[in-house]
Amino acid sequence: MGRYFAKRLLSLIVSLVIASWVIFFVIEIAPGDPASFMLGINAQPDTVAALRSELGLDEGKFSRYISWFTGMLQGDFGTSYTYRTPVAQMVADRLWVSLPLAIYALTLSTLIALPAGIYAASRRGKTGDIAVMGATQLGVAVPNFWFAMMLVLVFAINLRWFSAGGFVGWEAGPLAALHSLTLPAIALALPQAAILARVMRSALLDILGEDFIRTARAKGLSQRQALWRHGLRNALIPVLTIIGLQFSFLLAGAIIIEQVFYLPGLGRLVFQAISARDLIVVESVVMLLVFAVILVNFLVDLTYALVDPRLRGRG
Amino acid sequence: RDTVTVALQLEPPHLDPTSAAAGAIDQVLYSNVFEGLTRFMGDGSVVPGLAQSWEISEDGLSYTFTLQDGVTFHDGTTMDAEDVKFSLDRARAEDSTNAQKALFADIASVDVVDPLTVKLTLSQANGNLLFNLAWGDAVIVAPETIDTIKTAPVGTGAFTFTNWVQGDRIDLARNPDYWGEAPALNAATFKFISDPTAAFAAMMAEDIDAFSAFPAPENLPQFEADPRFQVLIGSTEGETILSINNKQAPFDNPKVRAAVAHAIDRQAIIDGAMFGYGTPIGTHFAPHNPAYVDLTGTSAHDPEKSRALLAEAGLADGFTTTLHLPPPSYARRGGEIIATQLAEVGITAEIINVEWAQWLETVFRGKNFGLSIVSHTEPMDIGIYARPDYYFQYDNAAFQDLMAELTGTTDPDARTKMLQQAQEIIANDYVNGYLFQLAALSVAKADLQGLWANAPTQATDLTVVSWAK
Amino acid sequence: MTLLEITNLSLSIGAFPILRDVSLSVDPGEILAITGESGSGKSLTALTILRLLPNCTRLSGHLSLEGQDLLSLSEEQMCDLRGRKIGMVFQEPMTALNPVQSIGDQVMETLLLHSSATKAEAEAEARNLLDRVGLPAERFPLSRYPHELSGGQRQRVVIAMAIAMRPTLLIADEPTTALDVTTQAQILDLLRDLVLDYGMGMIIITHDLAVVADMADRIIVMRKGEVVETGSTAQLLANRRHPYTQKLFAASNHQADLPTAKTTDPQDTPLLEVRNAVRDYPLPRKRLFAPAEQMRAVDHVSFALHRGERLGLVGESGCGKSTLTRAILGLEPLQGGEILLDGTPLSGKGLTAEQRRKMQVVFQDPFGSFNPRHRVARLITEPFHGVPDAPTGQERDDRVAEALSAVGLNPDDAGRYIHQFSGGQRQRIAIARALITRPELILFDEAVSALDVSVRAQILDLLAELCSAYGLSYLFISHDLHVVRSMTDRCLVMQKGRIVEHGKTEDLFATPQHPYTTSLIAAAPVLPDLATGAA
Amino acid sequence: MTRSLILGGVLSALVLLAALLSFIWTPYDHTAMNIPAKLQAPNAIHWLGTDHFGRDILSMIMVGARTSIAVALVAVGIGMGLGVPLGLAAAAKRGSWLDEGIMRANDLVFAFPSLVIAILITAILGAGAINAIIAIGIFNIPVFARVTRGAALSLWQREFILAARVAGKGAARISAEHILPNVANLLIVQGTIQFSLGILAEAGLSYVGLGAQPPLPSWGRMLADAQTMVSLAPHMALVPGCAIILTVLGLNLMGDGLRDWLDPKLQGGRA
Ligand SMILES: Nc1ncnc2c1ncn2[C@@H]1O[C@H](COP(=O)(O)OP(=O)(O)OP(=O)(O)O)[C@@H](O)[C@H]1O
Ligand SMILES: Nc1ncnc2c1ncn2[C@@H]1O[C@H](COP(=O)(O)OP(=O)(O)OP(=O)(O)O)[C@@H](O)[C@H]1O
Ligand SMILES: [Mg+2]
Ligand SMILES: [Mg+2]
Repeated sequence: MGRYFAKRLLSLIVSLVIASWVIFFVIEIAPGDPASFMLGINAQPDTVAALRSELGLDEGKFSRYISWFTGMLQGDFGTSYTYRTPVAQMVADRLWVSLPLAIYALTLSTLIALPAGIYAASRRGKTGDIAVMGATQLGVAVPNFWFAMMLVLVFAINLRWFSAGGFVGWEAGPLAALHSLTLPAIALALPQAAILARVMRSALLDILGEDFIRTARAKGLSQRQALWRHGLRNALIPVLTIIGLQFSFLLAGAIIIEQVFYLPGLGRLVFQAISARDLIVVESVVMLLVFAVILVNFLVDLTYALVDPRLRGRG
Repeated sequence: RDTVTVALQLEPPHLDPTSAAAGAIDQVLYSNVFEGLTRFMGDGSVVPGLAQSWEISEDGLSYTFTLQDGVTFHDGTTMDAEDVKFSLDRARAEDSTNAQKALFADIASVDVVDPLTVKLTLSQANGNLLFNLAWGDAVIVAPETIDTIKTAPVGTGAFTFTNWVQGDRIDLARNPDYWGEAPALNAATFKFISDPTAAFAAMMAEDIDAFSAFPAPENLPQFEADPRFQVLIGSTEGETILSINNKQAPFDNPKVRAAVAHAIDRQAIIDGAMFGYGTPIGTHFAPHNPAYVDLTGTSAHDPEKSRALLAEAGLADGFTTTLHLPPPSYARRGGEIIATQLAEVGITAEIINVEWAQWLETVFRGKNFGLSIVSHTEPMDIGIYARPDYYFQYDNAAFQDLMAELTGTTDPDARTKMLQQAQEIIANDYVNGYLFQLAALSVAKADLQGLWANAPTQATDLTVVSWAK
Repeated sequence: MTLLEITNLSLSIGAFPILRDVSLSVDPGEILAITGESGSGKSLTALTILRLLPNCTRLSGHLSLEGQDLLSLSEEQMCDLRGRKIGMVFQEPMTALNPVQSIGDQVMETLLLHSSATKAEAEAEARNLLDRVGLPAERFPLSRYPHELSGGQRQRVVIAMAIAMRPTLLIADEPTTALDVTTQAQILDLLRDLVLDYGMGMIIITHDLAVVADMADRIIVMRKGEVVETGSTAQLLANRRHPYTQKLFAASNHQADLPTAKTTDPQDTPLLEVRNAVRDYPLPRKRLFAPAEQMRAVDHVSFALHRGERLGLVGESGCGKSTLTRAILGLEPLQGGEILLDGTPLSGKGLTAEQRRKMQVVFQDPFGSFNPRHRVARLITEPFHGVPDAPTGQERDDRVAEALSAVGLNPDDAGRYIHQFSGGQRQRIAIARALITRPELILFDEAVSALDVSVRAQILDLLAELCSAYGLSYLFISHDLHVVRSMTDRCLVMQKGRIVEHGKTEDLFATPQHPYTTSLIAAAPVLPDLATGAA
Repeated sequence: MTRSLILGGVLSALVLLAALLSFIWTPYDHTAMNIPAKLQAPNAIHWLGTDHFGRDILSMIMVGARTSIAVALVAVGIGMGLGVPLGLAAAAKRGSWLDEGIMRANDLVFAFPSLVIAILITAILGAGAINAIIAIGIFNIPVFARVTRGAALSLWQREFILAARVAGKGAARISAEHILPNVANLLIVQGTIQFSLGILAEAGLSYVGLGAQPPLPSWGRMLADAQTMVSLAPHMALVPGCAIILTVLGLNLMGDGLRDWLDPKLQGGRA
């Protein structure tokens, strides 16, 4: 276990360093300049130059990389060019929206998908299975932004059960906050749930074909008991993998949904920062997202070991 | 009710109107939080602001402003001549990052006469000075709080800044110590909704009370038909033009530019891109300005003529060029229409959609483009045609002389004449394709009063906004 | 009263009839063996008793346990019966246990399911059971997981689960096929003892007639879903009335008619010589920067194989036989020693084309050793790859036809795909592939282990024929002592990577010197000499 | 043939047919604007209505199918073209630094938020169909590399590979001759799935304005154009939305069906 952990940790660190290189130098070659963006089309060249030096943009790329990277190691992500506030604080603010949204969506999708997948697996080939699988095929095929548009049309504009978007903030109380995240969470969750349900079902079916299920049945367990006691936990590994992937996706990939619901989340921050060429924000946030993904994968790997004793013994 | 939630499409990057291209910042703060010596009114006129009155010397080289008495900044400190001097000197300093530094180019010095009197000495007469000082980039800021202005702005306006949830909203509250007439609203929230669909949905769901500069004109008929809402249609200072790279072949040939101009059907663009909102223009000048001349006839839609002109220019088989389109929908939609219209006369315009940063880099700074569509929203900006290095690279000595003369002229009639002459020169030179004046389109709850219909500058003046009983 | 009574049981899956009029009975304390070739319906008979059949089956006949009609019971009643009245042990111990549950939990589950025992009681009982099947507490705490046990140990856990409720009937479906001979002997002993102790009835399903003869009170022989013969062990062994039974026994006891070996001059250069071969596998590091430890799979092995000689290599699973084969084939580097083929050492970079032509191999798995996407002609000409004077065109076709004929297949089979052949035919094709370059030496790595007895007998005969026709030399690797004995002149015994004994096959089997060899021979079940009873 | 294979095949074939037909015939010129006739609901003249420029939506959908298919196909091609050899190489050199390197690089690519990277790519290279292809293609590489490696690893354990090695064949040759044909089925299945994901991704990118540029019609951009007009002209959103859904649905059903059909293990397992 210790060795497994250490090895994973090492590869995690190497990945992060390489990622920081890729991110920094890829982003730096994007044409466009934050200073001229901020000053608009009537600005005079000397004004732009003055702003560039004020922002520290006239330093060399390499020295900026070094100061960015070393800063990050100390938890300092730099100061946004356009917003002039510390990136760390901006990210923290946005995380208060993105993280709950991701968790909310993931919870929804898990709550929908696992029972649906288990139900379909237990009724393999019967009407219930076909219906659930048909629904998931549709769920996978629907683009989530389109789905979001339809949700807004129906539930916000016509029925007015939810507001069309925006985030009331946690200071308005957790219920109100969750209420304002509900439509986006649903828009995000349903396509994910469709995928997860399919994975759940096929993982379970794979397991149900295993010899040890037959052993369990020979002990006197009913089909259902065998599924719950012996099938589920074994089917959990592929399901956990997908949940991990989906969580990382939800954290960063909600850009379009954040746009549709004008939520002040991380995705939109990156989007805005890219168009404003607020490079340091882009770099730091992308780095953070990569870190989050790698970390989530790392944690998922560790949970594997919890689920599967075969992985505990390694090393 | 005494609070209002107004939505805007763009969120300000920071809150210092004097050190960035200020559009989005002014939308929130102009006249609400920050004020200048003079200010714009909703109809575009310039009236006294923090300066109660002024005197202009005979030669037009010195302006003496008398400041309002008893004005305090939101932090409690008084606003006096020192602050004015500080603000203007800061804006015009060598290392200033004021986006409109040119506004102050003619100011030679700013002197404090007494706490309530400040004197501006000009290096050359400038008939635009009072107008220039009304811009958001010329507002008076407090020296004590200048270091935190970007996140916690302190001004003299009727509202104080209270909170900014980045990516979401900015909250303002009534300034109890306001020197002028107290506003009707107790508090106001600006919400930022960049997505046009979201804008429509938010308005329809009544999440917001008003949307200033509504981004989707196609939805306005629905609001108009809905008794819950009112639609405010006014004019802006935004001349939307098909800018042409005058130095790039074949556009260096006036005939080709004329051909482009004649290929364009303005009404189709206004109908197709703006759903009918917008006034056709034939030159780079706002139609609501008294000095405006309607020159649309000079470049009337005439594909036959266009083809003939191309043939004369030796391009009977047409040619290929690029059409760089920045993000706003007037550009993206207008561009698609223009590309089809140009195709009809044999010009192939390859559409390249760009972000603003890219646009600034390639089109504006790099001048690496054939055609582009952009709305020039700065008020009274015909002067850009006198800058040969400006991105469309129009270089006409006669026009440049005319502009120099205009700057030194203060007589209104003479100025009008010159402005009209200037409009004609550029229209006849077909410097750019002149499309339409961008309409100011706002949507509000039916019982919300006092919002500006026009947008002489980008501002959402809440000082006179109130709810009907 | 009989414990289990099956009369006229017929079963079909979909449109295919699987079992036809099967009748059998088991008495308490009796061991009934069901035998027959692969696919004869042995397992499905067992699953029918448990009513754990796949979907879409149609069942008719009568099936009763202790007088109770099993076919009329509801699924719930069956669940109650399974595990309590009927225990079952399956063939594959590696997969029969839930990998994510501790063995204790899995044994306890049967107890908790069928009795009102508390958790503590169940735990104590599970402990007892594991002790009983030979998994003592000090080495096998209840908290162990299946992956921490060997195959034989896992099979013991499965048995503990099956006998937890002292069922009246225990069904064991090929309980030892996947195990080593020595382990097999232990497990069979255990089962026999349990039946004695608890007075259970037991059905043991196996295709190994030696096991049958050794264990059973009564025997049932099945073929194609039908019972062809039944009787008490002694009687059936003696009479063997049904021709199929006779064939089966003959095949099991088959002695291939191996031509006597040419006497070889030990002074000649051996065809194959292995000198002090060592093969280490790096073990995963224990700590991040600890030096990698080595697992020595082949430990200073030396032997020589002369032209015309047939050498055997026996040893338990995992002792390094396949590793040695791969090293001889140049597929794996050696960490020490050298291997010479016809006097020339193998280089580290694999064999030369000439060396490959001289030496060919036949692997164990008749299903896995062919690319399913190629036709037979392409499959068996693969060894020509890189051979400089490889025949082409018509000559190549002729060689293919010749090789196929040599192994008893039709030359037309060259155009077919591998899935169109049975296991035995596939193994013939594998031999054809080995023969096509007219090699001087063939390595057989468990080449007949996966085959049914009768098919195996045919293949062994084929090898014997080929020996007389081509004067083959080969290295015959197997864990099946009986086969090695009948197919080789000389024999090596391997244990944990070392050669512990070698000698003339007959001598070695008659008077084993090394204790390991002795235990191997002792553990191997043997068919009693049937010659006397042959009708 | 399973039901889903037939249904999926029919749906996919319809889309393909529409795309092919658009090369020789569309009801109208898909670029022809007729602004007075804008936002017409489906009617006898314009079967699927017109858009905000008065263009015929049916024609745009047909030509848009071309764009979607081309973008997704080339992106999958990139993913396969690079991912499969990488996966084969990693499996052939299992446990080596090459394997380790390829797999870590894969993980790294997976770790990057794909949409953000797509946006960055277009920020660097400019928006357009080609760059959308690159953005989608890049993220297809690790998918194929991983699938190929996984399947190839288990094949390398098979005895027929051992037999080929005994015949003296090198890793490259074995990979090409024995491994690749045996993973082909899996790759075809994965290919259909990635293809459908590619269509979704293209739609998403075009929706945010980063995909195909006008005048090339694209379903995603049609949706983007429609977004402010949903309540005004719902058909503008419904038609491309349904086109996307049906295409993706068709491809997924086909992928599922193919998997069942090609995988002998599951054959007959269907009730
Ligand atoms: N689930 C199933 N569906 C269809 N046919 C099956 C199924 N299981 C077994 N069969 C068929 O039933 C026949 C008998 O199978 P069974 O497993 O009982 O054979 P067996 O005697 O146990 O063979 P072996 O010694 O190989 O285990 C075989 O022909 C087999 O192909
Ligand atoms: N690639 C490998 N890496 C590490 N260890 C290995 C590898 N291949 C085999 N071993 C180990 O080497 C030992 C000998 O394996 P080998 O396959 O030669 O046994 P065998 O005698 O052929 O057994 P069987 O009868 O089961 O085929 C075993 O302990 C096995 O676990
Ligand atoms: Mg069986
Ligand atoms: Mg072996």
